[in-house]
Amino acid sequence: MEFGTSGVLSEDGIHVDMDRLKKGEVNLGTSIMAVTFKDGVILGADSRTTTGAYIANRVTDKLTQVHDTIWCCRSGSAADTQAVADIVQYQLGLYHMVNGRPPTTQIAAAVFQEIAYANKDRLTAGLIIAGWDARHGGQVYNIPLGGSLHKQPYSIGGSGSTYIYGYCDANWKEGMEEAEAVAFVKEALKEAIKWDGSSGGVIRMVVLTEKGADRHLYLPDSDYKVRHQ
Amino acid sequence: MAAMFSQNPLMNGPNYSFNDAPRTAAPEGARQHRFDPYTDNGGSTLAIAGADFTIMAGDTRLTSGYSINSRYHPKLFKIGGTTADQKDATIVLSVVGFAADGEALKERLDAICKMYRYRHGKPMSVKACAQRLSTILYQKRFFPYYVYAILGGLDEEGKGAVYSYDPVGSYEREQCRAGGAAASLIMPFLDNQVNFKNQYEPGSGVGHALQERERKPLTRSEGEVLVKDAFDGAVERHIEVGDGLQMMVITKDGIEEVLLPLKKD
Amino acid sequence: MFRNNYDNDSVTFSPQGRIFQVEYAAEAVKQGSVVVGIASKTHAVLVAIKRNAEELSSYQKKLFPIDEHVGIAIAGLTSDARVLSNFMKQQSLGHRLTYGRNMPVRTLVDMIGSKAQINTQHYGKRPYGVGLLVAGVDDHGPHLFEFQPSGMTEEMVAFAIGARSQMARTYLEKNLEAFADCGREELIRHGLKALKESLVQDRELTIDNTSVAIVGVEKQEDGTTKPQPFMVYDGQDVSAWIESVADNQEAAPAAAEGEGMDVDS
Amino acid sequence: MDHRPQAWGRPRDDVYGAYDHSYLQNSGPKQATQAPIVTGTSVIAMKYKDGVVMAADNLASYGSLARFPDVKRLRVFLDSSVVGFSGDVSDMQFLDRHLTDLSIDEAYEDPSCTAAPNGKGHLNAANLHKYLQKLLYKRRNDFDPLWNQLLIAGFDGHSKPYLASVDLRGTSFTSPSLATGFGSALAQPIMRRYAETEEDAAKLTREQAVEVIKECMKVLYYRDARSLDRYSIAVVTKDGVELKEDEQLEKQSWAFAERIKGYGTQTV
Amino acid sequence: MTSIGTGYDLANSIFSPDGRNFQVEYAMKAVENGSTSIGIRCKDGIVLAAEKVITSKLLKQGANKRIATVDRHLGIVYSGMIPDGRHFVDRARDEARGWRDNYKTPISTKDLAGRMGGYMQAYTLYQSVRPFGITAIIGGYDSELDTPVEGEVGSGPSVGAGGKVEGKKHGGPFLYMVEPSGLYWGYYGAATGKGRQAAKAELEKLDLSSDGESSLTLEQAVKEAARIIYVAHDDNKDKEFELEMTWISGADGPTKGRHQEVPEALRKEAEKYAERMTAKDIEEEEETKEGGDKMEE
Repeated sequence: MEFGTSGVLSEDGIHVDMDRLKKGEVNLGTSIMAVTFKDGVILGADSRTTTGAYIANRVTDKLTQVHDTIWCCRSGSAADTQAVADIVQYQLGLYHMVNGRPPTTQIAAAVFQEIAYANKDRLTAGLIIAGWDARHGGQVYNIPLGGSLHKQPYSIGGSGSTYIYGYCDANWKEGMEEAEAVAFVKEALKEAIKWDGSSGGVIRMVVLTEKGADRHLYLPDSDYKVRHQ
Repeated sequence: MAAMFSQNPLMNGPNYSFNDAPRTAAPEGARQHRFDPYTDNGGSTLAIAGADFTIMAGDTRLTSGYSINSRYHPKLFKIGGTTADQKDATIVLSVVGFAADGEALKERLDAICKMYRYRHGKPMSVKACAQRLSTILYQKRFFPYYVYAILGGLDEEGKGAVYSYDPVGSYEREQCRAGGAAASLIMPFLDNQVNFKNQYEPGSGVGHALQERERKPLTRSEGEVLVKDAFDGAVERHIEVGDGLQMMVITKDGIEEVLLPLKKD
Repeated sequence: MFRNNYDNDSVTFSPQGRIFQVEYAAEAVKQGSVVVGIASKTHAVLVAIKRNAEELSSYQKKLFPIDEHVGIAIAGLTSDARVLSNFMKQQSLGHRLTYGRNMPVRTLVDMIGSKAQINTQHYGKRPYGVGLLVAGVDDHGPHLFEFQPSGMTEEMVAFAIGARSQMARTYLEKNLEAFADCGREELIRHGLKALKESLVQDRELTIDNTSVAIVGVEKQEDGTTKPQPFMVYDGQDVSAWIESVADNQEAAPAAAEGEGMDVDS
Repeated sequence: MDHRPQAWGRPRDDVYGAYDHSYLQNSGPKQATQAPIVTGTSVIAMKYKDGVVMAADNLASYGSLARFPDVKRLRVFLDSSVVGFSGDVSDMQFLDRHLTDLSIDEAYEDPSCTAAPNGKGHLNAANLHKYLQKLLYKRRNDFDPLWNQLLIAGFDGHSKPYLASVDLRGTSFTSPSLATGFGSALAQPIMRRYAETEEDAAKLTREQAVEVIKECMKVLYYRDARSLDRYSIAVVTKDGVELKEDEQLEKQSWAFAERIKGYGTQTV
Repeated sequence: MTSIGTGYDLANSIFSPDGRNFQVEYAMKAVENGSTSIGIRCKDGIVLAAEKVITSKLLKQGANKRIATVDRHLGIVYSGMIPDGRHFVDRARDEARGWRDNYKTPISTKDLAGRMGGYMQAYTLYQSVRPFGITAIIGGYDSELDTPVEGEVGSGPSVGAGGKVEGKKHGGPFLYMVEPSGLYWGYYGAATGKGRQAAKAELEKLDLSSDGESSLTLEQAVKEAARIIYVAHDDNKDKEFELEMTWISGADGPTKGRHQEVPEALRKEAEKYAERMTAKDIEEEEETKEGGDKMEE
């Protein structure tokens, strides 16, 4: 089954993300991930946006807030994923107001999925939804192309993820401490950035816990060692 | 939709519903949908009208490509009875081609017959039912039921009646008809054995002196034997036909159904 | 013009919390000729008195089949009944097509109940002016339901609606215990006897004015049950039943059944 | 024949020639049809004398990538039927939710129904199959197919074991044993050896049937490149459904690899 | 009812000079004529009970259910005009289904009560409709467990999600009562219909709101519910009635979080208890009044 001819592997579907783009569309040829850990979840992403081989933006923020402690990582078409995130943000805000309580990660995942599934033939969106809420703690959901919904302990996505399946599977541990989990995300993304031409730039992270959302930033010129935010 | 109308035996030998021709790329500029709503589930049907009976028959194999999906999937349906088990039905519909369309067509025709009975307090005649079936098919002219249908029953005079259809509703009353994958194998045999085509009186001479064999309507038992022979032949030469032979005989006393074995290879 | 200020429409409560329009619609049911229904463990029957407008006119039908497993008896406005009947026919046919089973009778009855309720809560609509007895069988066995113009539907063991139906109900109440174990014939006789109770003096059950309908479940050889389709009987078909409950015949069948019923004395 | 879900519903190469994938890059208005993306491979099932056994592995693939190795593809309906899904996972989830709605509809009828499995008057496997056939056929008519082939197992109105299939075009059929996708080529011949006819199937014991199914899962794992060695297996009986969702393939045969050296004349 | 006949009561959605909507008040009358319904919220579940007055001997026993399932975990019982109640239940089912479609999780009891209150209220706003002639009691058990997104596949870490706030209780049993005006409140014990006064008095004697030893368990609540219906029926003694009861427990209770009919054995037991208790009450009463006249059936 060939989804396209431009991928490295002839029969994979991984490169679907790129091949399904419309002409001239801005592509998040990306490395994104989210992991659960002892106190919540961490989202991480590179910062490269490309149109073809040209880097349209080298400091993109692919981590998007849709509610206080519910965020998502976007891959695929920048336009599509932004539009979807905007709609979900609106819906979750409305949910909070109407029902008098904040939405859970499940509610966010459900709303995301409905949009992704109902418009599957028009969207190029690979999403990872990660959130923390008092009742369910930290949770990670993955919505790949096609709009299915998968609950996972951790999730990786985007073109760069193909290079780190092995790394992540081998090094993943359940119930990590925050520092440990941050290191795991950083190392994984470093590998993805190293091997994937469509990924690069800085590493951004958001840590979601009872304390709220905490942003991290690591820069390539200091080999991602120093936290800048 | 080329395969849909590939009833032409000259074109591709023993007429598989898919052809084994060398693969060629789609012609330049031709647009195709990613989803093909049709498939061919193989199988063959046959109907013969007698003086006071009608025989309907079909094999029970259901295929897709080289796979046999089911060895027992009936292609013959009683239509227009008062109940779900069709105990008092007098009309039989056979469908062959795309099984899901066949099923839908059957249910639609049956529902129409049942509503007719509810509104008018009497069953539909075969003639009316035949016309209605044509309309149903033609209404879907641009997204047809991919089905070769044959409708059988007894007409107002009690004579056997067989109506055959193309997928878009053209229909005709005939003495006999074969449909489906092995139609091209069975039809010439029926021409010869039912309508006595190319049969002459032995010793009646040569050229213009040749006398055609006198045409006599078949008896019921002759018809039944003929049907079995026709299918035994088809099974031998067509991979999509086999497993079981379902036969329904419609007489003034109702519909008798028999199931005979066919080769399963 | 009106009896009071609260009975103009069906969207006004009286100070007592009543809706007069709905109650008036219930009166329309009492204008219709009487129908009786009884359910046993194996059967449900409907019997009805048909009326004719004048000596030479035909009799208005009272019993209608809906699907093979359900039928209705009507009392009140026939044209309202036709609307409900068509609706029920469509629903049960659709259900059969979608699920391949008899529509559960309660589900069907609830649907007309909901439909009728809407008419009692919105301005510009009027309640249906007809009452129904719905007899049917499903996986749970035979059922008898009463439907009222208010949208109220209740399952009954036996019931009668229509003109002078109170007498029939009294008969039914008296014989309530007997119904559960009645066979088909017995049940019909009970129905006809109840019907007779509601007849005006000097009127008799005749083959012209009496309708009988029956639906039931049969035990199959394999232990499962199978519905006996809903059948309506009129004219000569009901003469034997009428004779069996004729006043002078009363003693004979009762004795034959070994059951001393002294109701009509 | 190409049995992978990606090939389902496509114009057949042997009829129309290979598909020209350049059309995939089309932009423009809504194209009602789509392609399966995250997919599950074969589901297999066979009848035995008291019920039906069904199995499917726990993998959801993304092209050749073994993307989600913990996707359970057998679903229980009303404690009395099992539906096995192969093909697109997002459509499977849609159908799963739809089945939930359907089972709630059933609970409306009488509040105690959820307490009694196989309760009389509730949708049995045959009713459910009919319904799903209608649903999938409608979606194919709308050119918006649900890209699945389903197996439905349970009991029919006569309390006999029931097994049937329906696919993305609404084609439906029943047989003593059934398999979707690669299974129709690899597993079906094995199952037919034991349950060629209804009569044969009615002689099989539960243990025999489970054994055959496990054997088939093993063959599929050997030969289907989109399969996994962890699987779910369900046994439907009159008493309800026993579903095990995290089984490991056992008794695999690999040691003979030791005797295979080179590809021709080489012996070391 | 001083303003009866002054004309302000002839149509819905009209205020009288003293600020009353008479049609709504008349709708309440319809409720007050209806047979009694009650709901009990105890610490581990919900019990709904209905008194079904037998209007005809010809009614099939036990066949005509008054308490409806709205979603797996939700039940509704109502007093007043039965067809209106059926319509109300249909709407509640639509609301529950709609919530599921949107959020892929069951609707909470509170949210359903809010929506149904809104629906009832809408029928007091227009002259083209009339208010509902029912008061409905909505009971539900919101799952105390983590609720998955319906249809999701896969799972989180085997050690469970990290960062949950400990010690917080989620979900639980909830009970609401909605009136024809659209007004609704949450209750520990709710009663409506003809016998509501007596029922309320009895409900108030029960320990429902504390978490202590003496607070009612679900099984006790079933028995008390039966007794209360019997007591409430007392004023209407000449008519026979049937008792219908449903219950909802948590996921680890007897109904596993679902709205179900109370099993026959338990209902019979509860009815016996109810008969015993009411007979005793009456005896005591009659003893004091008339000096020991025995009840006769």
